[in-house]
This record gives sequence, structure tokens and C-alpha cells, in this order.
Amino acid sequence: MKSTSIRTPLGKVRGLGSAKSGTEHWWEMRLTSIALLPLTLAAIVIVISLIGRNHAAVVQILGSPLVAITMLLFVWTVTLHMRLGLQSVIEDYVHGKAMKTALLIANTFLTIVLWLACTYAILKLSFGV
Amino acid sequence: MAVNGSGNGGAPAVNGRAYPLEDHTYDVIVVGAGGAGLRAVVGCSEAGLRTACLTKVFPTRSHTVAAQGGISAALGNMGPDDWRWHMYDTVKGSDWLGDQDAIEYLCRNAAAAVYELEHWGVPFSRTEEGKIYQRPFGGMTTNYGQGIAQRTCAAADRTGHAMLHTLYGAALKHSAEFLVEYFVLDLIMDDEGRCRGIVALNMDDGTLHRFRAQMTILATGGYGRAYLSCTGAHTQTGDGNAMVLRAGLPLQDMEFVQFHPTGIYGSGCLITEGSRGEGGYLVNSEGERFMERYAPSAKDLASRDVVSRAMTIEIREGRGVGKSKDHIFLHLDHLDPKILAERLPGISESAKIFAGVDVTKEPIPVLPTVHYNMGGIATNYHGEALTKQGGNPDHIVPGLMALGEAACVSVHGANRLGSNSLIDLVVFGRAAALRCAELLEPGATQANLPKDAGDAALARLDRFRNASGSTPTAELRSRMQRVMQNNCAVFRTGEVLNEGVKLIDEVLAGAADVKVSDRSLIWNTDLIETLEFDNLIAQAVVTMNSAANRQESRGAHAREDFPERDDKQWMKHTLAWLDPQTRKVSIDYRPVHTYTMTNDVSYIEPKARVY
Amino acid sequence: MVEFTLPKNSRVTDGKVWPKPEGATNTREFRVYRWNPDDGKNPQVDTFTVDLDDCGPMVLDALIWIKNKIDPTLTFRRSCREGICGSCAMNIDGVNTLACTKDMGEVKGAVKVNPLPHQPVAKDLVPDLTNFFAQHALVQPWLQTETVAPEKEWPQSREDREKLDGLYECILCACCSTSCPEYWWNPDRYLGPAALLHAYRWVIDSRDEATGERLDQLEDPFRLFRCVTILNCSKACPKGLNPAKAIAELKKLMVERQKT
Amino acid sequence: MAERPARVERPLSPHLQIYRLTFTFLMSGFHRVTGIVLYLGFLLVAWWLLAAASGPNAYTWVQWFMSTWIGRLVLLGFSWGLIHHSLGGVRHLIWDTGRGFAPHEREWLARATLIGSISLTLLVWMIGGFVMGGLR
Repeated sequence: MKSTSIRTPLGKVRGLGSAKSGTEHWWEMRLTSIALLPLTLAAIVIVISLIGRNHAAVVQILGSPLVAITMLLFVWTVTLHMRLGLQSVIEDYVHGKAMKTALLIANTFLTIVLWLACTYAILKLSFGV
Repeated sequence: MAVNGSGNGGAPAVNGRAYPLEDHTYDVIVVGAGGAGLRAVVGCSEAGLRTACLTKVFPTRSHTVAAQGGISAALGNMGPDDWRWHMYDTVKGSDWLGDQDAIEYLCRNAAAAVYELEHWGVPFSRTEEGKIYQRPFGGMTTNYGQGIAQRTCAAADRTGHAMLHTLYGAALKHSAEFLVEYFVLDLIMDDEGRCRGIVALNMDDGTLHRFRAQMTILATGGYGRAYLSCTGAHTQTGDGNAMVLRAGLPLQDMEFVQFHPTGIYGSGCLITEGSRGEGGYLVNSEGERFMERYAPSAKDLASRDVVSRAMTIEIREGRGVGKSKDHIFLHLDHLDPKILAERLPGISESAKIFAGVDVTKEPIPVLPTVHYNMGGIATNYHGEALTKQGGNPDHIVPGLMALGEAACVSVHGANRLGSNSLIDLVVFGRAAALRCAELLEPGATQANLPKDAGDAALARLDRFRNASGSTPTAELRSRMQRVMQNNCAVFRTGEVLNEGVKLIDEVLAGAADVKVSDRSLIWNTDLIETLEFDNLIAQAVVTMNSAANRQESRGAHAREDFPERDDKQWMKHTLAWLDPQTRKVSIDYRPVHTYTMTNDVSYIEPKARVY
Repeated sequence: MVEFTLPKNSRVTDGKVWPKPEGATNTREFRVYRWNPDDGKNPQVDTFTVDLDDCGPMVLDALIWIKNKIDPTLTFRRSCREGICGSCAMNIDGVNTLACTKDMGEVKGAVKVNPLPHQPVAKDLVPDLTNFFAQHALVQPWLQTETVAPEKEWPQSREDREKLDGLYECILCACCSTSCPEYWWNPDRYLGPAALLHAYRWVIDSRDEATGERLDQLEDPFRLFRCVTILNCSKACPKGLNPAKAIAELKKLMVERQKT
Repeated sequence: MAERPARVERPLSPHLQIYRLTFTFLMSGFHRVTGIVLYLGFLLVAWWLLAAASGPNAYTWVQWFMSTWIGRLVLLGFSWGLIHHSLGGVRHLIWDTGRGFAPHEREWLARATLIGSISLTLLVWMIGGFVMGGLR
């Protein structure tokens, strides 16, 4: 906002122009949120069913095909949703160029790491390797 | 402010150093960004002329935005219609004071102007066939007074708003240059009587500017705020009219002030005539639809001056409604709520907010309220400003044009018909641009301004900026408004008007004692209001004197001591000058143009005006 | 970072308490934001007491009363005083609205008056809306056609015309855009509810032929999609319009042409 | 050319400081905050899954943490956040269809989100408690 640049108001608001994308982000946010409604419900049921059980039982349940596939879908969708969501939050509140870019990159990396870690864990529970 | 060498309250050391002036050169300068100003800006830009539009409010804040009912043009979308019928109605509405060449120009170009607006995007209401919807309006007839015409094109009851926003869009499309929140102080006139440009204050940063132009177009609107109760905006102070007076030029037909029959009682906010066009009617305290008595055939859709007088008589004879029996009821509650929602949503909202009335259930309390100034800067139908000089009543003031309510072309004569003002704006806005394109060479070299150009304007600014009398502007303004309201109203007599002349002169004299509290140059609205008051009082004085002078009744000027129209004596335009030094009014006349523009239509002879 | 607090030069301090009007019994307290560009001080809040027996019912009436009777230096925009020009938009009692149509009787306690939020202040209650108007211009608010124009009007069905209702009535007062936190944080990139309402008004005008180009201009993570449906805009609109719904309709069209 | 008067830097008008909090704004804020909390909370989910995959020892730690009152509180917050954010998502999905924008509808939707999320969280914990009780 505090700019010493002398520019026409229209030049300012046109800025770098339309990015020619934006719908994609919004649409993926919506797709993931639709998917997450049943997946979250399923995840809650799974978690409740694991309450108080010992490790062996937990491994057995989590490693069963239906539960594992559900959890894989959940993890995959959540991490994508998280990335898109936090991206908007960062864009909204962090306006310093370097800081913003760094955080956006970190967000992407972190969600990929989380996705991979969770996927690895579930696959290991399933295949017991 | 470090720039002001004259200091606070010091002697006005008015020169280039005390108030530095920035100089600019354009082909055309348009002052005002209402309907007329914007149309001219678009036209001039299209013609390749370097054009700037200076406006004291952002364009869409101009009072064109408040026009409700519609814009007249004989499109014939609702039944047979003809621009000649429109012309007849306008001449009759003007009580034969309108110039018929100009009226012909207006009416025959009206349809094209409306289609142009539609092509730019105005969201007109539609008929079943998808054409522009047209509604009946006061004084608009078919077949030279035989039937009621549906001639007024409408965008619900927000036509002016739809038009102004569209015109602003059109100006954006043409990359027109706007200088927004610039207050124009005065015209720059040279020794030969040519207008060379203007001086303006940029309210935003307090800088002063001198604009040189081949043509200066004043589209500054009316001066309704000279009155206490008016439908107009706070900004309607007729600044252009006052600049013309200060330039030693006359104003024309200033005695003709239109009272709109239906201003909301109390606040003065407008209820469109379109409400009666859609079937609304007025009643007195006896529940009588009294307009049937005054205008047997047109009834509630008689011309505005006729309805306003009828209402005033009803109230005067004790048949007003309300506690003090001082107003009239407008009924819309018999109309289908669906129609109200579709065609009159804006006034339904206004009635709710300003009168606490649900229009589907209760009548709206209304009162004739000052609405429109037929008078203004005399022009021909090209928009060129005129004065009487060397016996020539049509002497063109070089370099100066006027449009819209600021101008007196005169197409409205002694009384304007509803919906004829919006068409006036665009037809003559376009005409002025065409004339500029014809007369001016884009980028032509302009002679240097006179050395002292703008000094008088700066001296005036400095005087008011440092005014340290004892009467605040608000009090002076209120005094002026009361005098105008009391002494120059719907009905007038010589006695009351002469008293008015005396009283308004007293207010004018009292203005020497004005007190301004804000000394800044940035957004100093105290100063701006004072400059506006100074503009208003000049017009008030001229109006009162012109009214006292005209000894007949014609259109909006109803003299009880001279109840008849007197074509022998008074079929002429009043020209009134205000001497800048003595501040005395002098009056002369211009003949009414008793000829048409082309041979397609012949002069309409005066006859009794009955609705 | 975005600043959720005000910059140092913008922090509001206590201002002057103006004397009460003598002999007035029916009064109302007004706390009005003041900033004078000439004295270099921080903004302050002045307290005025308005004599209600001498003043109209609306907040604008009170401001004019204060300017006429107490302090002529009080600065605000106003024009039509009937809610159609959009000049006197300001924040009253914490909500953006028009002073001319806001009945002070609806406000409990002292009436707090501030300029439209998160805008540069030119003086007192006058915000600089340059950016807002430039965004309106960016959506190209005029009819765009290529087909040879008819001699008369472009025909439009009543149903198609009805689609413009609730959109064309916008008065550009900026109440909506300046009520929107997303607009506060991204005034340079998010177009804001008013400009988007206008964009939609032209997108769905059956006469317009530039629908695709108009949507292309909005195909951006900020310009349109920054809206997260906070709905302050629709609540603030003094004309009862629903910019949030217009934005939702625009998003639907963006999806429609790409995804469904 | 005349010099311009030095322009004082204009203040920024107050915003969050003065704007009357609307319920839909509050709910929008909750949606964002719960989103951020869930983001962090998902680190716990990842930890839980990795622990389960790593073996009984690692998993004991998780079980221990979840049984502490801090753990319980985190779980409670996480579950409420998850449910609230989900319901908020449903509200947004309704709005995305262009519905629910009428004044009473938008308020109702905002209120329903909050009331719904609190009730559903209680229900889930009651079920959880029942399951746990049943196992003992």
C-alpha cells in the first residue's frame, strides 16, 4: 500500500494482469472438500474403533484393505486440501515478497512430505514390509 | 500552508507567488460531469479533441443520478407516436416561451439519442416484445393534445442513475480525462469577450490550476439550493451560471423556477411524476381527486406548473392534509404491488425511509418543491453561449458553451415537461460535441493567456478564504433560502416580489460580513460552501429581480396580480446582468424564436394552454 | 505481514469535547473521527452534542448541523441526501452505510462516525477512493458488442432484463468493498465486491458480446477468487444489493466454462 | 511550474478496530483458524500413523500422550475443529451453488455451523466414551 511509485490508478490495479488461472485452485479446493466429507466421517469412525486397542490390533485394522484404502484416500485428499488452504492464508497475510515465496514453498514441501510419510506408513502397515 | 504568502487574514497579495498556478492547455474543457457534461466529453473525445472534464464531485455523484421517471423520445414503442407531437407538447408545456427551432432540434434528435444510450448499455425496462418500455408523463400527448402518450423511456424509476452510470462508462471507454474534485472558480475572459479557459482549485491537494482551452463548456446544473426546500442535491449551486454573471454576461429567464408537485413532505426528496404516470393520483383532505377539477382531460398528468398550482390552491383553501393541513396525499396503494416493485422500486424505498410510509398500504405526504431551473445561460441549439450585444440578440460568446440545466437553449421556456430534461442533456451534449468537432482543430495553437488571467478569481478565493466577519456562511445561506422560499414561490405578486428584492439585497449586503473558519486549501468545504453561497446569492438576486420584472403569468411564473399570459408584451426572454461592482441587476430582452429549424414542421401559434 | 493494527501515524487519539448547545434538552452525542492534513497530528475523535429539536432525523442531518452550528471545519462528502449518489458513505456505529439514509434513532448510545475503513484519509471523513474507482474501471463497465448495431434498440427480453435487477442499482458508494476484510488485506489485487458486482452486471447482460473476455479478466487467484464469503458486503449495502451472491454467480460461470 | 505543497502522509482509516463484528465474519474467521489448527493437527495424525508403522514401542508413546489430559484436550480441540471446519465447508458448498445468500439464510447457515459443530463433537465423544467403556 505504502508506495512511492507514481503510477496511474488503472496501471496500479491492473498490476501484472490476470494470471489466467485461479479457477483451478478454487475447483480443487471444492473437489477435495466434497471428497473429505465422507472420508472424514470414515476416518473418525476408524479412529473411534481404534480407541483403547493395543498396537497389534491397531496394525491389523489399519492394514486391512478397506481401511487402508480409505486412509490413503483421506491422507491424499487432506494434504492437497491443506496445501491449497494454507496457500490462501499465506497470500492473504504475508505480503513481503521473500517471506511469502519462502512460506509458499515450505507449505508445498511440507504437505508433500506429510503425504509421503503417511502413505508410506499405511502401506507398511498393509504389506508389513 | 507554506505556499500562501498572503498569510492568514493578511492583504490579498494575489500574484503568481502567493498562489502558484499550474498551467494546462486543452482543446476543450468541460465543467461538470452530469449527463450533459459526460455526453459532451464522450463526443469531444471521439472527435479527437484533447478534452478534460473538471467536476467538483465524482461523476456518478452528479445530480442526474437522481432523475427517476424517464427520458422522453417519440419511439412509438407503446403505440403510434411522432416527434412532431412531442414538439407540440414541449412548446405548449413551455407556454410558448421556448424557442421552436431548438425544440424541433430536441424532439427530432431524441429517438437517436435514446437508442445511442441503449447501445452504450442503459438497462431500460422492456416491453413484452423486448423493446424499450415507455410510460405516460405529464403533458405528453398524442395527436397534438388528443390522447395521452406513452413517450417516457424508463429504467424502472432509476432512469437518471442508469443513464449517468452508463455515460460514465462510455467516458471510461473513450479514456476521457477526468479531474475529479476540482472546484472551478471562474472563467478566464479576454478583452475581446472571448472565453479562454478557467481557473480551478484541486480540493484534494489544494493546488490551483489555470486551464487554457479553445472551448469551455459549462454543464454545471441548476441552482435549486437557493431555496430552502428543493428536490436537488446539496451540490446544486449553479456555479457555472454565477461564473457567467461574474464574466459580465447575462442569464436568461431566471424567473422560471419549476416546483415539482410531489416532493416528500418534510425532506423534499423527489417522488417521480412516473408514479402518476403509472396510475397514482393526488387527493385533498376531503378524499377528492381534485386534479379532475383543474385539468379535466389530463387530470393528474397535467403539466407540473398546473399541478403545483392546483395543490397550492387546495392547501390554501383549507383542504390540505395532515395536522397543519399543509400538504397533499399521493396515492399509489391501489396499484398492484408487483407493478410497484417492478416499475417504482426506488420511490417505494424513498417513501419508506423519508416518510415512514409503505406505499402499498398508505398514501405519501407530498408538497410542491423547487425542482428545476428553466432559466440559465442563453445558448443556441449548438450549445453556444449567447448574449445581446450591439443590438444583436443572438451574439455568440466565442469560446463558451453551456449545456443541461445550466443552459437556457431555450427548449423548456416557462415550464419544463417531465422527462424532457434527460433528453435535453444528451441531445444538446451531443450537439455541443458535434459543434466543437466542426469548429475546432485538434491541438491547434492557442494564443497566450492575458498576463493577469485568473487574478480576479484568486483574489476572490483569497478574500473568502480569509474572511473573518461575524456571520457564518450557513446562516447567510439559510437567510437567502428563506427569502427565496417565502418571496419567490409558486404564486407571486408584485408586492411580495418587491419585498423579496429588498430582502435578498439585504442578504447580499450582509454577505460582506461572512465568516470562514477553515483556512486550509485542502478539502476546505467551509470555503467551498462559501464560494457556492456566493454563487447562489448572485443567482437568487437575479431570479428575484427577473420575477418582479415580468408582469404576466406564464408557465411556472404565476403572478396573482397579472393572472393572464400577455403575448403582446411578454413573449420575450428576460436577460439579466448583475453588475460585478454595484451588484445591481439590469434587465433587457431577447425575442423568442418564432420559427422552426426546418420546413418539416411549421411554427406552432400560441393559444390558450388547457390540460 | 499484513498489519492488523493501524500504522503509527494512523492511531486514533482522544480529541476535543465541544461545548453542548445551550438550552438544548433533547440531545445526542456524536463521536466523530477527525484528521487535519495541515497540522501533522494523528487522527483524533471529537465529541459533539447535537440538539435533536433543531436537527433532522438522519446522521447526515446531524453532521450538517454540527458543521453549520458548531464546527464549520468538519469535512465530509455529501450531495443528493436521498441515498442515490453515494457521496456520504461512511462507517456509522461500526457499519458502513450512507449517512443520509441512516436514522440516528437506530443507533444505541453515542453515534460513532468514522471514514470508510482501511482507506487513506484525505481529511476527517473523506477517504481517498482512487483505487476503488480504478477497479471499477478495470472491469470495463460499458456494453461491448461487435455485431452491427441495429437502427433502433438492441432487443432484450423481459426475463433477460430482470437479471440485471439487483445489480445495475449499485451507486458506487464503496460501503461493500471497504467493509470486506479480504479487500482490506489485498486492496491492490482483489477487485472487491463492488467492482465484481459490476463485472457480473455486464457479464449477464444479454446484449453484451464480451462475456468470455470479461471472465478471462477475472481468471486469477486474487481478482475474483479472493472472496471467501465473509458477507460483510451484502450486509453493508445501503441499497439492499447482494454483491456476495453476484460473486458466487461469477465463480459458477468460471467453473461452468472450464469444468462442467 | 509551481511547486506542490509537501503532501503529508495520509493516515489509514480504522478497520478491524471499529468494524462491528458480524456473525458471518466471525464464522469465516473460525473456518480459517480451524483450518490452520487442523493443518498443525495433521502432524499428529502423521506421527500416529508413523508410530503405528514403526512398532509397539513407538506406538506406546502415542497412546501415553493421548491418555494425558493435554492429549485429551488436543484431541477434543482437533475433533471439534475437524467437525466445525467440515460443516463450514458444507456451508461454503451451499453458497457455491448460489443459494443461501438471503439475509435470514446466511445468518441461519452461520449459526447452524457453530451449533452443529458443538453438538456433533459432543456426540462423537459420547460415542467414543461408549466404545471405550464397552471395551473395558
